[in-house]
Amino acid sequence: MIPVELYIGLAAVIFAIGLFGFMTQRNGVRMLMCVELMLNSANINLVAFSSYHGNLTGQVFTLYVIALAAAEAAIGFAILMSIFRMKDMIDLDKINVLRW
Amino acid sequence: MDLMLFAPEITMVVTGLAVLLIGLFLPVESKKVLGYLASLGILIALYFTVASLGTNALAFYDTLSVDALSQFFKIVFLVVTLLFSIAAIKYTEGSKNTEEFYVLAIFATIGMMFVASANDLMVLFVAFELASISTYTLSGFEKNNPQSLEASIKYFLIGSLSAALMLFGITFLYGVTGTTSIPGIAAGAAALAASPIGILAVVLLIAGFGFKIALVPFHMWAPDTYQGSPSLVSSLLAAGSKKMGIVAAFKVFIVALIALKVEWQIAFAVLAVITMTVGNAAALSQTSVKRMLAYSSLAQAGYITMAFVVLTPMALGGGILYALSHGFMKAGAFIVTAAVVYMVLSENKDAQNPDHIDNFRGLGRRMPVTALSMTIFVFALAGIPLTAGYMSKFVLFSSTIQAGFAWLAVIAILNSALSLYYYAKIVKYMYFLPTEGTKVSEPLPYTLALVVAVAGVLAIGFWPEPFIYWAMEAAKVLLAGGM
Amino acid sequence: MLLSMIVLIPLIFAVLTLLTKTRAQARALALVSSVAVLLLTIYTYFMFDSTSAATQFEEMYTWVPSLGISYNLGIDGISLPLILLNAIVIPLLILFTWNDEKHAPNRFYSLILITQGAVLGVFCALDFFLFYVFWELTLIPLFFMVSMWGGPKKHYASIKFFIYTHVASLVMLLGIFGLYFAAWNNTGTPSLNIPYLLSQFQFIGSGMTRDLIFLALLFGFIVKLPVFPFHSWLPDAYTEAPTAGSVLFVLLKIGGYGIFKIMLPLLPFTASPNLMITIMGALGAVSVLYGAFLALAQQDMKRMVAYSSLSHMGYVTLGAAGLVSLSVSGAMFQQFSHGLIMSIMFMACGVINNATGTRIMNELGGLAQRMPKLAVIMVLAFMASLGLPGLTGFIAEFSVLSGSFVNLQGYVVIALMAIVITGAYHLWALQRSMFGVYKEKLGNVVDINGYQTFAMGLIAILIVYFGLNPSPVLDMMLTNSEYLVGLMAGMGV
Amino acid sequence: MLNKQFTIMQIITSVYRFFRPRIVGMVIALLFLAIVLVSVIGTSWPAIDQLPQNLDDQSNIKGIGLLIFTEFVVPFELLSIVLLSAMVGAIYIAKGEAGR
Amino acid sequence: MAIGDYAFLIPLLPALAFVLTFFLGKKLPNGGAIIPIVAIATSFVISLLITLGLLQNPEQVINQSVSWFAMLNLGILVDPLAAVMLTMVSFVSLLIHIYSTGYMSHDRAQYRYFAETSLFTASMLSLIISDNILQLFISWELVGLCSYLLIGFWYQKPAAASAAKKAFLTTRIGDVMFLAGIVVLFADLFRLYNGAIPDGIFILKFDEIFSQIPQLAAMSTPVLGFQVNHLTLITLLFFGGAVGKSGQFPLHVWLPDAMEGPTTVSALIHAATMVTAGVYLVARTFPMFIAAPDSLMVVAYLGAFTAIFAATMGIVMNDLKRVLAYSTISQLGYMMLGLGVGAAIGAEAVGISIFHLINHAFFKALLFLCAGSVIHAVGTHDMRQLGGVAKVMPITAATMIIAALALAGIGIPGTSIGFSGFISKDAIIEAAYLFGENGGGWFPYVLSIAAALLTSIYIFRLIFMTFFGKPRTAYGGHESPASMTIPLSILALFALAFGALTTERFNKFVSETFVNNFVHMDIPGLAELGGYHLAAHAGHEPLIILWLPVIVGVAGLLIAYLVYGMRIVNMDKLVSRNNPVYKLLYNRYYQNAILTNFLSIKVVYEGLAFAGRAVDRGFDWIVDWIGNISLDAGDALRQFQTGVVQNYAMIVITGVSLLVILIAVVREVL
Repeated sequence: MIPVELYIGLAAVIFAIGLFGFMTQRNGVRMLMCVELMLNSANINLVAFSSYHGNLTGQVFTLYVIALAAAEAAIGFAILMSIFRMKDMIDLDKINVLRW
Repeated sequence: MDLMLFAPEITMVVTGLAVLLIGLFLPVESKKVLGYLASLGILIALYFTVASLGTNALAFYDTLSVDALSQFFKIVFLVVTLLFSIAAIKYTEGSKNTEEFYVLAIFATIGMMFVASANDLMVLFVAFELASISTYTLSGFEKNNPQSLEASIKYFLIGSLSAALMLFGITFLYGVTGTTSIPGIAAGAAALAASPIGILAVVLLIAGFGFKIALVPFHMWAPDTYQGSPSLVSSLLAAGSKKMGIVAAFKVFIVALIALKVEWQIAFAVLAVITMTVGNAAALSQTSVKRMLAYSSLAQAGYITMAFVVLTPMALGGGILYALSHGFMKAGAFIVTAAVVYMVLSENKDAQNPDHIDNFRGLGRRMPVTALSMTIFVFALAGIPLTAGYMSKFVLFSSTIQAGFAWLAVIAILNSALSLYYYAKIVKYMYFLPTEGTKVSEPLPYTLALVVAVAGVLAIGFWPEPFIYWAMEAAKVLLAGGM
Repeated sequence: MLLSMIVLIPLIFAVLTLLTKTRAQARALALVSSVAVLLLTIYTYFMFDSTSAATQFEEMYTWVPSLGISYNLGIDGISLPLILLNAIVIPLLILFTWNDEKHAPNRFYSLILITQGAVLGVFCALDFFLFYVFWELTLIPLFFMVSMWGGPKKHYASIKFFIYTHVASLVMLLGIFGLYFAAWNNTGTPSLNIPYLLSQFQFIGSGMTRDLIFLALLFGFIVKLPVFPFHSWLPDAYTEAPTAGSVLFVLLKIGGYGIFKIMLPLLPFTASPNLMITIMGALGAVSVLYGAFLALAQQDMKRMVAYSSLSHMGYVTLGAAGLVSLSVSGAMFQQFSHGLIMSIMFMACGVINNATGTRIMNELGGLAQRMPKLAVIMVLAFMASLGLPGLTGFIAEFSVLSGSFVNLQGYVVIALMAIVITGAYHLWALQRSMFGVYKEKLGNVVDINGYQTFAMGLIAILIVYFGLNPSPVLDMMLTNSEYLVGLMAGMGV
Repeated sequence: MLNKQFTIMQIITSVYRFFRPRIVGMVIALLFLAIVLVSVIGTSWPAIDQLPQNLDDQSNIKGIGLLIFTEFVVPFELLSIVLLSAMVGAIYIAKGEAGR
Repeated sequence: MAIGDYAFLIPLLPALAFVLTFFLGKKLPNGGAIIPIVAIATSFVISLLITLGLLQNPEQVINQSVSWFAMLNLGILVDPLAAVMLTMVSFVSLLIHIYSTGYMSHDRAQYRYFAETSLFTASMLSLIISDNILQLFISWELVGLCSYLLIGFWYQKPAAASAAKKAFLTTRIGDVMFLAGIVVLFADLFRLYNGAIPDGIFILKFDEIFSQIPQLAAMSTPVLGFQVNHLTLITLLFFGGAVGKSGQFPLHVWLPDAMEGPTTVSALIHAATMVTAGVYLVARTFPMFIAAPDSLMVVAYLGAFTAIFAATMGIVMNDLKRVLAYSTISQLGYMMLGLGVGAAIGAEAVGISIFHLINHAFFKALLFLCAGSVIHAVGTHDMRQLGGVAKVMPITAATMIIAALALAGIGIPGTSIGFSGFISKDAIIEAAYLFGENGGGWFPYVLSIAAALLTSIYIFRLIFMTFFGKPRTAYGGHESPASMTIPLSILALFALAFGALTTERFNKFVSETFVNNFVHMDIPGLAELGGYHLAAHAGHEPLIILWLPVIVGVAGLLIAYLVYGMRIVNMDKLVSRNNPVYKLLYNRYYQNAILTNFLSIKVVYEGLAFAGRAVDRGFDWIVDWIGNISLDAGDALRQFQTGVVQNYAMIVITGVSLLVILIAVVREVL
């Protein structure tokens, strides 16, 4: 069987990619995608562990996380839409009125 | 299983749905009713919660627990929401979207309440997200105000990131112990303690909770969001959802991960010191009152975090009491800024930065009740005696000394002294600096909310005995499971 | 109930005063309150047994049993004279300001009353919680007082005072916590009762802990006192405060009270009592000299008086460290005497400032010709302040010096050197402001009005009276200091 | 040869151009990845020594369904509120009534 | 002895008079002068009766004490020493008050003058009558206060205000030493009782102190490497106080400046009474001095030095009152010398010294009052503008000449014939000879003879320049009113005859002070403790020794006559700024420059006080710096908050990473 470490490693790499994107992308939508990436890397973890432990808790959790991610995405896109309506762009590094 | 155990939650859900549905059919001018309705519902829920203090039960396949801890924090959340909801009667006056405002706040509160009751990480995570997702929208509620939207998107993005981090951490806990139940994890935590993944999991969870608590360095969103959001939402965030992070952290670390005590104590010690220092130092020269309060709220979070380091019943009791006090004080302070913002905007619709400290000039003359309440809140935050803030600091700091962490107490106390500077600055502006403004009639809902908050602050300050008792009971719940 | 009334009447009347609309109502209410307190205090004084060092008129109600907090009031020979001082001067202060044209008179008098209540509360409190509550409560009205009616640098001065002394209070609070928990750990029951905790101090195991607790408490007290080198807040706060505020500062005798009430009973049980005595004695003696030199260097009369206050306060710590009943009671008496003397001095500075628009001494001159009544009272006050025998200041200084010399020769020599300097700046100030040729550019100044004459004159008479016959207050101080010194003797210190 | 080298240079250059503003993010993401991987490798994970008992019925739908409606019913119910909340919120924010 | 029961009234009556005059005097004629006059007259009568009583029965010392506070008391003690002083002070004071009704009649603030002088009289009487050192000190300070107030009586004059301050401060240096002496004494006595003082024992009472002298003499402490005997320390500190009050070198500088006050004040305070308080203090505590090694030597040497030092300056002064002021300093030096020679003659020293004190009070008060009379009439102090005043003011001139003869000490040795100054000063000089003979050194004797010569010169210089010759400026003038001349005449009578009439009786009477029912001191025994060798009784001096003072006195008279009366020498050459000796003397040895301008202003004020201010700024700066650094740190921290959400994410992730590393590291370390 494939050792669980490989799944976790995969998840970690995906998570790191998500992080990298999150930290470097300017576009709000891309950042949202990166968030999805991170959440899904966690899902990989959950499913892998679920399988290795032989209980289904992780899979249930995964389902919930998917639903939550959807809800989150909906909110995120809504906010981005509002911003876009107001500023005609969604480059988040230019939205920095609030600082210091 | 006794459903009455969840009477508060059920009441809240019913209230939320009722507000949503009734709101659809009401004309704009009579939407005020929703505020009364919501406040009534919250009050009933509060009654149920208080009435159920002292019960101890597990429910729903042991995924929820009702005990002193959960009930105490539910009281905190409900009180804050109550203040919020009373004040919001004025804020939403004439708005078409009153029902959204209320329902989101009520849902957020439901999320917080479930976090307080959670006995399973899955419940905890979902409830956490419920509270977050509801407040993301709330914080961007003034959708034509760029600041509000900016606050919202920052809050949302960092919130999502933190959720991901937290979830990542939870997966490791699940991976090692094979369960998401808090007692189950506690049982299997020995394996965690033995492996480096335990540290990672702890830190990821701290990051996740620390986002809500606004611990440095996971606090970056907080000043921006508190400043940009509508003041009332800031009050909910600072006073309510921050406590959700605290109670979640209490449960996860002290109950589930007591085996990794050393690891998270180190982390919390460092974070507490950094947080209170950064919070106070950065607050010193702020000119936006909301931002100042945000930083002050950081500092307060730092004090509460000391409870994790000290970890004696009294310290935890102090931390829990502090959570309640802070709820009153911070909610009150933000409601004051809401009232000031209202005042400024009603004079000049296009005013920039309505919460600028210059707008507090002469507030003592312009809005005497508001100014007096603010004085009490900031003095309470600074820890002047006979206020809730002092009482909580008294218990918390003194227990820190008792446990031998004198250095921590010294840092906290020096910080507390430092904070007096900016608190005093607000008072100075309100009472000593001249203004051209004239006396303004203070909106009744704000005043009512302020009076309730002041009453709470003074009640804890003057008659802390029952509060201390229940805070201690709550602390015992935590330690009974773990130690 | 007597003490509760003494403490609560000013606080209740403060609220009532705040609600008044006119200056006449405000001052009348304030006067009623302060006179009521005075009458109650006088009654208390005559009911008081000055031959006993025990706590009298004790009141006790539990408050927060889980933390051992109770509402516990009581007085002894250390606190009663200070209560008396406060009760006497406040009504006179209100009379003194009777015709002042200050804005927001309701707040002004309300703040005076709050300060009075808080200070009296500190003197009466027998519970550390209550003690600290009142202790902190003194800060707020004074902060407001300075910021609202202060001089040109009022914001700087008020914030500095507020934060500086607040830090000290917090350090003191740390000490209280230490004491509280050490006793709690030893006996298993929490209590914040002051006498109880003082008696438990000796059972704390670690000498290091005892020393740290002692130093933390001491720091809180000597900053409030204040004593060199923790006095930086004093000149600014005293100088920038309005006259009434300065007088309230002067009546803020809580730092010295803490030293007698709390420090001295703990002193013999510290791990290194001699070190503590050295610290207190040295700080006291240096303060005396340092304050005197600084006062000599001042141009602003009020600032000079402020530094002279620092100099006088040095005697308090020096006398306390002297550990002879005469020196300890002398130090207590110094607090009493200093309160009376400095009240007049600050009132005089206020009058001069109002009349001439300046306090810079070189710009004044010959005021005695235009203000003969003020001149007489001022000369008396200055003489009392420089320690002229027959007035209260001398009794205190002589007792402190001669008593302390038994144990602390070197420090007394330092303090003695200051006496000449003390004389110099007082007389020089008098010469520059009151005597000499009247400077016409000061305009047409008028002498003090009837209320002011009464207020200042009565205090002046008290200075003479207690200077000739100190026994009415000194006897109870002696009783208590003998008791305190007895504690030391028991420990062989 | 020359052409090929040029291409490599081009690639390297374009990679550098891409990453230059992202170097900090890269470093941080890699640091995080390294930490996760080190932690994962240093941990002894549960190893499965046998395959699932019931090879015929690999379906977990039933199990998940059971769990959702028994043990994890509370999160499920909460999720309904989350979705409702997200719906309300997203619609409110995205609705363009006031416009610009 | 019924009259003794009223002794407490002696200081109390003038004190009451002070209160009454101060508050009511403004409304009464003559500034209410009648009140203090009656009060002081009563005090004088009581004092006189008590003195007479004591003369009958020296054992019956009056002593009444009440507890004051702690182990201290207030009380009265009238023994022979106190009795004669009381009588003298109340008498002189009475006369001067009467004289003042005339002298001050034009002053608006008369009531203040009379209030202050009666307060002064009360304090002075209280000083004398004290039965404990603390009360003495209190009165001591109070007389200082009155002196301050009276010198600054014309406070509108900057010079007066300044002189008042200077007088107070200079004497205060001495007072601090006195206070230090009391403090040391108290501490020593306290230790002797081991801190447990029985009820009813008043620790600072004279009999208590005296009874502990042997124990005190046994105590010593190393100070700066020297083993200092406590008794010596205490007595020298006391003497320091006396130096300040009695204008001994180097604290005499205030006395000439004190002449800025009204002349009557100078007569009362700065000639007859207050300045002698120092002498009285040493006399009062004489048993301690004589038991203290070296103390009396210091007293004798300093007294002798002061006598000549002041006399040299007296010669060159042109101001009438300043000459008298220096003369006072010089005579006070004699009195101190008289006490100091107690090292050789024991308790008798008190007798001769106090005798001189009393005589000096009479003739010096007389000199001042005469000078006042002249000033009052002609309106100037400067002798260079006067001359021939005797013609317009015969009574004043006559009385003043009597006083001058008394001061110069003219008389016939070996008999009781002579002016009062002769009788007492001669005795002191003789004692100084004995002092030298008994190993005390000849220095005091030589100086005292030289000073006698100078005394004679400067006083007759004054007489000749003022009263004889031709008027040098046109001054109006007239004889003073009776209220002034009558006191002059009475004082002149005393200056003429008091010494001669009482000499034998007086010395014996006063010397008995230390042997009676109050204290019974064994003076020779104490002298052993102090290491002094008492001489056998006086009277065996060579004839030349007896005659020498008179010879130099007459010589002085002749020189003054030749120089200033006959003008046979042109003084203009000598009296010029080019003559270094004259310059030195005229500038009073530059003491003003050294002590006031340099020491007080430059060193203490500009140096130390301003240095202190700089230090204080430093403390302030530290406090402010802590505040500013916090604000700056806050500002710096705020820079992290860039407002860009991606950066926030970076910080979060960095925080997570670092926290993991930190925990791992710390856990390894622990």
